[in-house]
Amino acid sequence: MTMTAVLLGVLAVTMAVAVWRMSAGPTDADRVVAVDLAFVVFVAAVALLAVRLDTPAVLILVLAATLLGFLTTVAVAHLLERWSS
Amino acid sequence: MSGEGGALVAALLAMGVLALLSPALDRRLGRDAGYVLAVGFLVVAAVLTPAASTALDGGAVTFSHAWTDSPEISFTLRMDGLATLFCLLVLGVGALIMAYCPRYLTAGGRHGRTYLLLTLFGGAMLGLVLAGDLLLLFVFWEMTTVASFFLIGTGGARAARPAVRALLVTGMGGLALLVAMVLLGIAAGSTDLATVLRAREEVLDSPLSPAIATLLILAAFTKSAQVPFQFWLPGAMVAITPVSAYLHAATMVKAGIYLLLRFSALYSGQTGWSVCLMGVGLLTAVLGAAQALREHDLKALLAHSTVSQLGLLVAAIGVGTTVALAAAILHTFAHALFKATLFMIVGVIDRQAGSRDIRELSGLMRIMPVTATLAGLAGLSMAGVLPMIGFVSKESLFQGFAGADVFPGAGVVAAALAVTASALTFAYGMRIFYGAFAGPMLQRQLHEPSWAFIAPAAVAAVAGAVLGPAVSVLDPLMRQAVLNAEPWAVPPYFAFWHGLSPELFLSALTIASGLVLFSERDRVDRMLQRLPRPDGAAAFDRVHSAVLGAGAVVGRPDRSDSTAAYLARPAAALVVLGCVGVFAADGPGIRAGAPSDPVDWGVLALLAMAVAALVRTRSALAAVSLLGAVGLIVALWFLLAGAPDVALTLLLVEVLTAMTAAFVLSDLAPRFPRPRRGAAAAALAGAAGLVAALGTLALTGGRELSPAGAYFLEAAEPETGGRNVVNTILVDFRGLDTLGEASVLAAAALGLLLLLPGQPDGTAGGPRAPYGRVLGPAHRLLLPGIAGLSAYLFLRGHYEPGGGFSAALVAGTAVAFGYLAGRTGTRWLSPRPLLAAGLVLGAAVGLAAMPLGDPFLTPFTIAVPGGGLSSPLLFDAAVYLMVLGLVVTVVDRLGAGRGEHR
Amino acid sequence: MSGLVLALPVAVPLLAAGVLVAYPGDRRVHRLVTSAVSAGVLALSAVLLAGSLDGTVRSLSMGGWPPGFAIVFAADVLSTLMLCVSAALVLASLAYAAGTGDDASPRFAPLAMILSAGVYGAFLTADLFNLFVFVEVMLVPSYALLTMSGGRARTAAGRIYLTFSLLASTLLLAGVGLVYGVTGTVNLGELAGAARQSTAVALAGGVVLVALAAKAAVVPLHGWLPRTYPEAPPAVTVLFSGLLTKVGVYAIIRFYAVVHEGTGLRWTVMAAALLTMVVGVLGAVGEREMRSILTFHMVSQIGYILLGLALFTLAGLAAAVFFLVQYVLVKAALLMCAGAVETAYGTDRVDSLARREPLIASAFLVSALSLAGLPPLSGFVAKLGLVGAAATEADHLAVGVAVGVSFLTLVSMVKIWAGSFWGGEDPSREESLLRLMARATVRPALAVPALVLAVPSVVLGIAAQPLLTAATEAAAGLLDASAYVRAVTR
Amino acid sequence: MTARPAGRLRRAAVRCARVAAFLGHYGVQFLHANVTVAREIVTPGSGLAPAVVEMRLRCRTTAETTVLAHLITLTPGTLVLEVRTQPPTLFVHGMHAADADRFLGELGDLEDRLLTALRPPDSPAARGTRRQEGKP
Amino acid sequence: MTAAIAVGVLTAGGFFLLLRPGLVRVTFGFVLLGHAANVLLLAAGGLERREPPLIGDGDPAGMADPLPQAFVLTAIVITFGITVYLLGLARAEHLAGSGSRSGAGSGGPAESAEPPR
Amino acid sequence: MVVVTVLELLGHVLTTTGTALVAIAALGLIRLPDAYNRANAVAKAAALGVVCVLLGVLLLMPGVFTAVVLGLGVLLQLVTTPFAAYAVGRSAYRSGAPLARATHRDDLSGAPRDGGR
Ligand code: NA
Ligand code: NA
Repeated sequence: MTMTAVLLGVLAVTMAVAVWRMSAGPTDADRVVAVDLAFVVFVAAVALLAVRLDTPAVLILVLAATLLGFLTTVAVAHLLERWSS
Repeated sequence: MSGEGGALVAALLAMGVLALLSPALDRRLGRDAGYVLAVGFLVVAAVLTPAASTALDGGAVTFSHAWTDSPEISFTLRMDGLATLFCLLVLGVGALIMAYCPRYLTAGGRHGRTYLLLTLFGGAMLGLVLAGDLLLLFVFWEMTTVASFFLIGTGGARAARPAVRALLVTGMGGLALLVAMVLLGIAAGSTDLATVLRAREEVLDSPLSPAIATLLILAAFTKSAQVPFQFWLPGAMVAITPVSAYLHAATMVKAGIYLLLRFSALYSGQTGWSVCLMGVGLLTAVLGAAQALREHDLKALLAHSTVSQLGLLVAAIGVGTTVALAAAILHTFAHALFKATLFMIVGVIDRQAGSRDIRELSGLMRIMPVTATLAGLAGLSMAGVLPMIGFVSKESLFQGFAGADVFPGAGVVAAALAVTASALTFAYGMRIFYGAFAGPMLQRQLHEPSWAFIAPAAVAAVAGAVLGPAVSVLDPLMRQAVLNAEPWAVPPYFAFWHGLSPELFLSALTIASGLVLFSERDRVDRMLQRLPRPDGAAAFDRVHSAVLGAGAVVGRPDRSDSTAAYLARPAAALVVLGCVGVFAADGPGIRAGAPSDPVDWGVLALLAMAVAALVRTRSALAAVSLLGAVGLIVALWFLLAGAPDVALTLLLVEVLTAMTAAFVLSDLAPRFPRPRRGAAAAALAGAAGLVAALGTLALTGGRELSPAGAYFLEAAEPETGGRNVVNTILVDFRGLDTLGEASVLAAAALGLLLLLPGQPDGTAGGPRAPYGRVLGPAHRLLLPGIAGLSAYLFLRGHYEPGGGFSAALVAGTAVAFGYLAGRTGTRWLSPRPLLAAGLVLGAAVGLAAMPLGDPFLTPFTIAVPGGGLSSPLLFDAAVYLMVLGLVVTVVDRLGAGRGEHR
Repeated sequence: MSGLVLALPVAVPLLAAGVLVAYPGDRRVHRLVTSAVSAGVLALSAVLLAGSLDGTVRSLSMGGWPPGFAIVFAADVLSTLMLCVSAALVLASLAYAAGTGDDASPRFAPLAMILSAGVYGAFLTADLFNLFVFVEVMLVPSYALLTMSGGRARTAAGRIYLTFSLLASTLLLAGVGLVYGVTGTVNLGELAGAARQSTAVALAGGVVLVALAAKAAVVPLHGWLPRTYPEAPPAVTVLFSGLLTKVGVYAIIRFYAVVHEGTGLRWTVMAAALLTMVVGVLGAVGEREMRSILTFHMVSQIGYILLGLALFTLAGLAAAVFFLVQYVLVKAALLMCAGAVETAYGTDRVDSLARREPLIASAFLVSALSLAGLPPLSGFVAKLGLVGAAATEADHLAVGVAVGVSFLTLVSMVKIWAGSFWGGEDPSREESLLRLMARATVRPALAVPALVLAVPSVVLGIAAQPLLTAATEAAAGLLDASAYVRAVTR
Repeated sequence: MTARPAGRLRRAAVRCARVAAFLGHYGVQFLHANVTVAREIVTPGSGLAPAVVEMRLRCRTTAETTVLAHLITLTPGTLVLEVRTQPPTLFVHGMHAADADRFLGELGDLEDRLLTALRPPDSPAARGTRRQEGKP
Repeated sequence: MTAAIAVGVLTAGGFFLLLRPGLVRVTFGFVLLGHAANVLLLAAGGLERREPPLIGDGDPAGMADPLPQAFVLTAIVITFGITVYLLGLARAEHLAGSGSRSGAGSGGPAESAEPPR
Repeated sequence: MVVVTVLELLGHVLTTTGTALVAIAALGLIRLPDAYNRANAVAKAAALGVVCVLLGVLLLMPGVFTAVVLGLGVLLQLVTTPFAAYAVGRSAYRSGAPLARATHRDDLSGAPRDGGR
C-alpha cells in the first residue's frame, strides 16, 4: 500500500497547487479553473483512499464528488457571469 | 387567635375595604365621600379600642398566621402601647384629614384616586405600626413608600420629579431596612418582633449588630427626612395639602420615628447609636428651622419646620434616657396635632386667598378671625408656649437633652442646640402668623371659610390647647409607650408645670431669643437669604443623572451594529477558559494526544494552507472557492478517520453552501471591504485557535471505546438489521436527534419563506436561467442518474454510506442544477408540501408506537405486499422530505437575485 | 401517569407544525390549533408537576433502547415547573400575537410550534447532545420570528442575534464533544459528579457552561440580548423573553448541579452572577425606550437566578427557582404593556398613559413593582429569598449587590413610569402628543393578556407558599440529584 | 412505417458502425491531444499559439450542436467559449492554432464525421462528407 | 496531534473571519468553526480505530466509534440549515438596504463605502 | 515477499499514470499563461487522469459494486467535464479575463451577441 501513499502525496501537492491558484488568481476565471481541478484531485484521492482503506463502499463518494464538482464549477462560473452582466 | 387579635386583622381589612370602596363612594357622593371615609377611620379606631385598652394595661394583643415558610414571613400583628399611640395618630389625624378633604377638594372633580390612595396609605401605616414580624414590618413600610409616591404624584405633571425623588430616597432606605430585618432575623434567630426585641443580648453580641444598627438608622433617616436626605420632604409639598398634612404631619415621616423608638429596645444607650442620632438629629433640627425662617411660601415653611421637628425627635431618641424617650414620644403626639392644624390652615388660606406666599398675604386676621385664632393656637403649641401641649413636650425635650450623658458635656451641647432650634422655631412661628394674618387688609372681598372647612383644624388645634394643662390624661398611653420602647425603664409622669426648673429657664431663653429674632426679622431675613441654600434636590438630581449616564456608558458596547463587537466576547471567554485550563493542566484526567496517521500530516498541511488563503483573500470568488477546498480537505480527513457517511454528507452540504453563497454574492460586490483592526482580530483568533488545539489535545483521544460506541457496534445488526452503524444510530437508536435536526431544517426553510417573500413572477429559473441552451441537455442527461443515485443512497443507507440526509441532498443538487439549467420544478416539488409531509410523517411515525404502549420512536414494521415497511425507513423518508424542502426553498428564494430582474 | 407521555410535548407541537404548514389558509384554524396544543401541554405538565412533588422522577427511554444508549427524557419538579410556565407563556404570547397581528403570516404558527417543541424538549432531555439539538430546534424558528417582517433595523438585529447564537451553539457542540471525549458518555445521569472527580471533565464542562452562559446572556456574553430583543415584533419579544434565555439558565442550573455538584466553580459562578446583576441593571437604567429598558433588565434578572445557584444551598436554589418562574411571567407582562403601547401609538415616546390607558397602567404598575421587588408581590418574595439565603451564608457582598441592584431596578421602572405614564413635561414630546390627539388607544385584545399575566405577580406574592414548596422540592432535587440520576440511567 | 424489418435492421447496423468508427477516430484524436498538451506543459519554453476562432456550423439541431461543442471541449487544446444560434456558430479557443484556417479545418472535419455518425444513413445532409466553404 | 492542530487551525481561521466585517465572510467563518467542532467530535471518539463502522465490511475490533459520527452528521446538517438562513439574511439585508450594491455582505454601515470593482 | 498479480500491476500502472496526468494538469495550472489556456488544458488532462485512476482502482479492487460505481464514475466524468469547461471558458470571456499576449486572433471580440444563450 505504499504505492497509494506516494500517489496520495502527489495528489496532495496538486491540491496545494489548486489552492494556490484559487488564492492567487489573478482573475476570477483562474479561480474557477482551480475549483474544477480541486474536485478532480478529490475524486482521484477518494478512489485511492478506498484502496488504502480497503473499503469499496467509500467509492460512492466518487460519484457524488464528480457530480458536485461539476455543479460547483458551474455555479461559481455563473456567479462570475452575474457579476459581469 | 383571640378575639382582640382578630380585631387587628379586621381593622386592616376594613382599611383595605374602605380604600377599595372609595372610588365608588366618590362616584356616588362626589368629594363628600371624605366624610364617609372619616367615619370609617373612626369606626376602625373603635374596632381597635378593646385591643388598645389591653395594650394600655401592659399587655399585648397579637394575631399570627404563617405567610411563607422559607423565606419565613409570618403575618403577625401585635398591638402594644407604642403601637396604640401611633394607631391613634394614624386614625385620628386620618379622620380629621378625611373630613377636611371634602371642602378642600374642588367640587365636581373626580377624587376617587386621591381618596383611594389616602386610605390605602392609612392602612399601610396602620399595618406598619401593628406589624409583629420583622419582614411584615418591611412589607408595610414599603407600601407606605409606594402609596406616598402616588399621593405626591396627585400634584400633577410638576409633581413627577419630586415624587420620584421621594420614592427613590425612601425606597433606598426601605432596602436598607430589608437588609436590617434579614440580618436581625439571623442575629436573633427569629423574625418575630417581640422575640427579637427580647433578644437584646444576642443581637448586641452578634458581629452583625453594628451593620443592623447602621441600616436601621439609614432607613429611619431617609423616611424621616434627616440630613442629608431631608430634601425630598420640602419637594413633596407639590402634593395637595391634605396629602401633605397627613403624610408629613402625622404618618409617613413618623414611620422613621416609630422605627427608632421600636428598636430603642435593642440599641438605646449604645454609644454609636446615640452619637449618630443626636448629631444628625440636632443638625437637622437647626438647619431645618433656619431654612424655615427664610421661606415665604407657607407650605414650604411648614415642610422645613417638619424637618426640623423630626430632627429634634430623632435627637431625643438618640439621647436614650427614659426621660428623653418619653419626651420624644410626647412630642411626636404634640407635633402631629399642631402640624396637622397648621397644614390644614395653610390649605384654607390657599383656597380662600389664592396664595400661600406671605409677601402677598396680609391682614387676614380681620377677615378670618376664627382661622387666625386656630392658627395662633397651633403656632403657640409649635413654639412651645404656655399652655399648649407643645410647651409640655418641649420642656420635656429640654429636660431630656440636658440629661444626655453619651459623653461628658453632651447635655450642654445638646441643650444649646435644642434651644437654638426652638428659638428659630418660635421665630418662624411668629413669621407664619404675622405674615399671613397681621398687617393691613389687602383682599377685602375675602371671608371666613365655612365652618365645615375649618372644623377639622379646629378639633386638632383645640385638642392641642386642652391637652397641655390636661397632659396627665395621656399618662397611661405615654407611659406604656415608653415601656415598650425601653422595657427596663421606669417611665415618668408628665406634668404641665414643673415649677421653676432648668427647663423653664431654657423655655424662657428660647422665647426671648425667638422674640429677638422676630423683632430683628428684616436683618435676620437679609442675612439668611445671603446664606447658601443647600440644594439637596439638585445634588440628588446630579447623582441620578450620573447614574443614568453611567448606565448609558455601560450599555454603549451593546448598541453596536457590528457583529464583531459581539462575537469577540465568546472568543475572549474561550481564551480565558483556556488559560484556566493551562493552570489546571496537571489535574486528574488530563492527558495528551490522539495518535495520527502519516497521511494525516499531508491533509493537515493542505488544510492550513487553504485556511490561511481563505482568511487572507479579499476576493469573494476566491473565498467561495477556498471554502469549498477546505470542505474537500476536511472531507478527506473524515474519510481517513473512518467516517465515510460524514465525508459524504459534508461534501454535499459544502457544495450546497457554496452554491447558496454564490447566489447571494451575485448581488454584492466581488471584493470584500478592506478590513480594519486586523491585528487585534488576528491575535484573538490565534489565541482562540491555540486554546482549541490545546483543549482538543488534552481532552480527547485518551480513552477506550466508549460503552455506548461498543454497544452500537455490537447491537446494530441484531437489533435493527442495519449494517451501517452510523445510520442505525440516526434512525433507530437516537432518532430523536434526527427528528430535531430535520425540524431545524424545516424551520430554516419556513424562515426563508418568511424572510424573502416570493417573487411575483413565480418560480426561480425559467427562461432567465443562465445556461439553458447548453446545460438543458446536460440536465436531461444527468437527471435520471442523479435521481437513481439519490434513491440508491436512500434505500441502501441502512447498510452502506447514505441515508435520508445524503440522499435528499443529492436530490437537492438536482434541484439546484435544474435552476442553473433553467428547468422549472414541478408543483409538488415546492417547499410547502415537502415540509408539511416531512414534519407530519416524522412526528407521526414516532407517535405511532405509543398506542401500543411503546415509547416514542420505537421501531415497528408494517406488513405490505412483498415484505415489510419498517418505521425507520419511513422516518428516514421524513428526513428526506424536510431536507429536500429546505434545498428547494433555498433555490426558490435565493436563486433569483437582483441580477435576474434586469 | 406513565413516562410515555413525556414525548408528547415535543411530538405533538411538531405534528401540529406540519399540519399548519399544510393548511396555510385560515388564521382562525391556526389560532385554534396552536392554542389547543399549548393548552394541552400546559395541562399535561401541570399533572406531571403535581405527580413529581413527592420526589418522583419520571423518565422515558426513546425508542425503548436501554438508557445510556438511548436518549432519555426525565421529568422532575424543576423540569415540569419550567414546562408549566413556558407552556403558559406560549399560550399567552399566542393570544397576544393575535392582538398585535404578529401572527398574520401563515408561517408564524408553525414556527411558534417548532420553537415551543424545542423549548419543551430542552427542559425534558437528560442527554447533552440532545440538549444541543433541542436548543437549535428552539433557536432556528426564533431567527425567523425575529426577522419576520424584514426592514433594515430588524435584519441588522437578526444578523447579530443569529451570529451570536450560532457561535454559542458551536461552542456548546464543542463542549459536548469534549465531555464525550473525556467520559465517553453524554447521558447526564452517567456524568453525575464527574466534574468533581476529574479536572478534565470540569474543564470540558466549563466549555459547556460558557456556551450556556452565552445563551443565557450572562455578562460579559450578554450584549446581544438588549441589542436585538427590542427590535423583534412585540409578540415575539414576549415569546423570547420567557423562553430562550430561560432554557440557557435552566441548562446551566441542571448541568452545574448534576455534573459539577455545585462545587469547583462556585466563585466563578458567584462573580458572574453579581457582575450580570450589576451590568444588566446599569444598562437598563441607561436605556431610553421602554422595551430596551425591559430587555436590558433581563440580563440583571439572570444574574439574580445565578446568585441562587452560586450559593447552592437549599434556600438559595429554591429562591432561584421561585425567582425564575415568577419572573418569566412578570417580564412577559411588562413587555406586553410596552408592546401594546407601541402597537397602538406607533411609538413608545408617549406620556400620560396612566390617565389614558388605565388597564395597561395597572398591569404595568403591578408588574414593574414586582420586578423591583416591592412587597407584597411575587418579586419581593423571590428577592427576599435570595437576600436571605445570601445573608445566611454570610455572603454580605452578594446581599449588598442584590439590594443595590434592586434599587436600580426601581430607578429604571420609575423612569418608565414618570416618563411614559405620567410625563408631559418634555417639550420634545410634541410629536407624540399629536399622536395622542389622534385618539389611538390600546385595544382590549392587547391589554387583557398583559393584565392576565400581571395577576400572578399578586397571587404568587400573597399566596407564595405553594410555589415556594414546589421550588424547595426542585431545589432539593438539585442538591441531591440521586433520584434524577437513577431515573435517567436505570 | 411501411419499411421492412430487414431494412431497419440494416440501417441500424450501419449507424452503429458509423458511430463506432467515429468514436474510434475521436478516441485517437483525444489521446493524441492529451499527449500534445501534456508535452506542452512539461517541456520547458512555450510552443503555444492561442487563438479564438469563429466556426460556422452545419449542425441544425440543438442535440447536434451540443454534442459537437461537447466533443470539441472535451479534447485538450480546444475549448468552446461561446455558442450562437443565428446562424449556428461556435467560438473556439485553440492552444495550438498558429494556422487558424488549418485549425478550423480540423474542427470542420470533426463536425463532418460527427454528422455522418449521427444523421440517418439516407439523410441527404449526411452524404456530402466535405464541408463546402461559403455555404451556410 | 493532527486532529488537535486541525481544530486549532480551523478555529483560528473561523474566529478571524467572524471578526471581519461582512455577513458573508462571517458565514464562512462559521463554516470553518463548524468544521473545527466536527473534527473535535470525531477526535473525541478516539482516532486509534479507523475502520468505517460498516458491519461486514471489516474487522469490528478496528471500527471507529460510530456515536460521534452520528453526532457530527446531525451537527453538519443543523449548521447547514442555519448557514443558508444566514445567507438568506445577507440577501434580505441587502434588499432592505439602499438598493445599490453594497459591500460583499453588509455587516454594518462602515462597509457600504467600498465601491464595486 | 510481495506477490503482485498482473491485474494488480496493471492497476498500479493505471493509477500512477492517472495521478501523473493530474499532476501535469496542476503543473499546467502553474505554467500556462492565461485563464483560457489553463481551462483548456487543465480540466481535460485531469479528466483523463481521473479516468485512469478510476480504472486502476477497479483493477486493484475488482468486484461488481466497484465496477458499477467506477464505470458510472468514468461516464459521469466524461459527460460533465466539457460542460464545466465550457462554463468556465464562457464566464472567463464574459467577465473580461485578459487573453495571453501570444493570442494572435480573437474572432469573438466585437462579434454581435445573439438573443439565445
Ligand atoms: Na441525527
Ligand atoms: Na429571555
